[in-house]
Amino acid sequence: MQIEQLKKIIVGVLLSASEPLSLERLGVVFDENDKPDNKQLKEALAELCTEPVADVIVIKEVASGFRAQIKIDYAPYIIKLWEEKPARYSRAFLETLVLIAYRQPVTRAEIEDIRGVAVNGSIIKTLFEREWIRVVGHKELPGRPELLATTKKFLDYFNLQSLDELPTLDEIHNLDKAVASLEHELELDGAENLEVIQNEEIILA
Amino acid sequence: MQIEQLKKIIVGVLLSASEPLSLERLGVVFDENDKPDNKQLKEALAELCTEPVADVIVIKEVASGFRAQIKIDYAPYIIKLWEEKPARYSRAFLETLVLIAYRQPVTRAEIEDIRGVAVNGSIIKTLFEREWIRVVGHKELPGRPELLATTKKFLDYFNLQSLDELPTLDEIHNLDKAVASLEHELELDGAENLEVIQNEEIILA
Amino acid sequence: MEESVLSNQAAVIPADTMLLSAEGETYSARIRGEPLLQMPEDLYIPPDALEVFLEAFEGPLDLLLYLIRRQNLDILEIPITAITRQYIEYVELMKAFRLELAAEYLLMAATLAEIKSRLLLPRSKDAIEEEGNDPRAELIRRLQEYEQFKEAALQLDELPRVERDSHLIHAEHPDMKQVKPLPEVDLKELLLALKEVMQRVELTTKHQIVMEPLSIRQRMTEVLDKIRQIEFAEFSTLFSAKEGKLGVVITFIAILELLKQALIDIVQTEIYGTLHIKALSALPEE
Repeated sequence: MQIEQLKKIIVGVLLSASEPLSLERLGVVFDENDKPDNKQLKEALAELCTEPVADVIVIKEVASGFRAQIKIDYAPYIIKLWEEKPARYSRAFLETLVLIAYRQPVTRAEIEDIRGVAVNGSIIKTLFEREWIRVVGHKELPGRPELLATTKKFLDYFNLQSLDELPTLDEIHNLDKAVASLEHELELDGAENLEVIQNEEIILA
Repeated sequence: MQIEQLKKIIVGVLLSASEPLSLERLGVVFDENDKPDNKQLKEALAELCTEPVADVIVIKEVASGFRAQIKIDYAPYIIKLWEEKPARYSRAFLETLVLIAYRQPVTRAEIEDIRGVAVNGSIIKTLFEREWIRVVGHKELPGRPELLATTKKFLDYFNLQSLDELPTLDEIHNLDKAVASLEHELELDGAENLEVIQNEEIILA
Repeated sequence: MEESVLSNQAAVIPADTMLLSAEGETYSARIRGEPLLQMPEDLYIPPDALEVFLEAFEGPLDLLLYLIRRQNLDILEIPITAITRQYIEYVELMKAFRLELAAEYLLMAATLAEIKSRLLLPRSKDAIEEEGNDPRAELIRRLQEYEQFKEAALQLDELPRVERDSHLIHAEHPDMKQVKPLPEVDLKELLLALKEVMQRVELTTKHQIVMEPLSIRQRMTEVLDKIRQIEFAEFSTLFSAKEGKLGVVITFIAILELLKQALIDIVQTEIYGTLHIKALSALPEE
């Protein structure tokens, strides 16, 4: 067998395999009467390891054998493909966050009073993980509940210099017109929202 | 971006993907400032689909998008790598599948009518498990039987882009004509009938 | 019913299947009688093999097609008599071996018998018109339809397919770090959420929730922050002259609000002495 043909077969076989193949396993694919000897096989593999195939595929020898992988140059593109679309936060999440922003320093119980439902622990956890809230003290009440407040990171994320820049509640009340147009915008992907929210509630439950 | 570079990126990305990628998903991998337009992307893909890459990798368009597969020439080698031979499908399986493909949306009863035998439940189950078929509705009949149709995954598996690419059914002979000639025959063959009667009496007696 | 003797099996089952013994050997099977209680002894092929052969058919239509094709007959010219005879012989074999599939085959046998009987009746032209099609027409239609799909199934099997012909690629990715992006929030969404809470609150409670201007809320947090760092803060250090009068007022209101909420205490050790602000709560350690 010509070495060029041999190289093509090796590339095809390596690309199809989901794990590295040893020299022995590579040898298996050939017919008895067409089998390259070990020397030929090694020679073909050595050549393949030196130069990328089609400038895209790199043949590499690793501990358990040979494998085909994609040239590192294409990693930035591949990463984008794998990036998961960011999930969206649930309504409960947003309400909790906005209440902490407007009522800080605030305890969980106070948030619960306003929202009328228990605050989900995992929401608070996520808010801490994003470093959007922090504990600024404890209230002198039984159980000494934590007082929650927003952080600089929270302001940064929303491009705010200070909390003052958030609309006042009156403004929000009178925001109807502005909100109506916002709502319209949001409604466009309302169905999507609903799905995401349901998902999250399962996850966050 | 040069088309040659674009082609290499596409190959790299397709090699990394475990499922066919649509034009839209392929578009995602590029930076905003470096994004080829749809026309360029299509052009590059068209070129890639025409000629194997490095004589080993074939870029193919199937129902759910583009994917990279190994040129069929190397299948005999690859198969040897595996302990198990690729699955063979029974005639019952293929006939059931083909009826769903050509007659969709179709009920199980309709499949049974044509094949003359009950549909094997485990065949339907396997088809669902492989995600080759799905329920697209219910027929307004007692019991509201499920209407079955094939999926994109089915087309992908058989290297098809759409149902149109399935082999055409051999034409049914013009039945009206056939029946007319039979009737004509009947009018003529009173005598023959008699013979037949005698024959039959021997057999069924 | 009387028994029928099926002889010359070789003529019934094609020679290439080699299922039954050579000529001369016969066996009996009951037609329309009780099922055979004993396997015929003169078969030299094990019953399993016969079973496999019969199960190779995908159904009564398939068997009928096989019989027609074996004799190179056009479907349109099925000699109903001959075909029916052969068909029934097969069905008898199935019955003899008690194959599960016999029911559907029996139905076909009955259909064939019915067609035959209708063909036997002398019919006037009027009768033909009245009854409509030749009784064979429906059978032919079904056979042709089935054959179409049988062919299509074979063709489908020939299509290059994944796992057998088209091998998908499992190339290793280059090493890369994967970043999972965090969900994004738009300020609009946040405000809408607040509006909704407020509307809900208005619906469910009578008292209005009054929210202080945000600058005071922010200052409250800042004051808490300061005393958390130094535990005791001198009252005056909480004010910054740079902020002007308004800043001082805001800080002062914030301190009063904190006091009201019992979050801080103001301590004065001597009359006219320095005021100290003390957190009433043990502050979190970080």
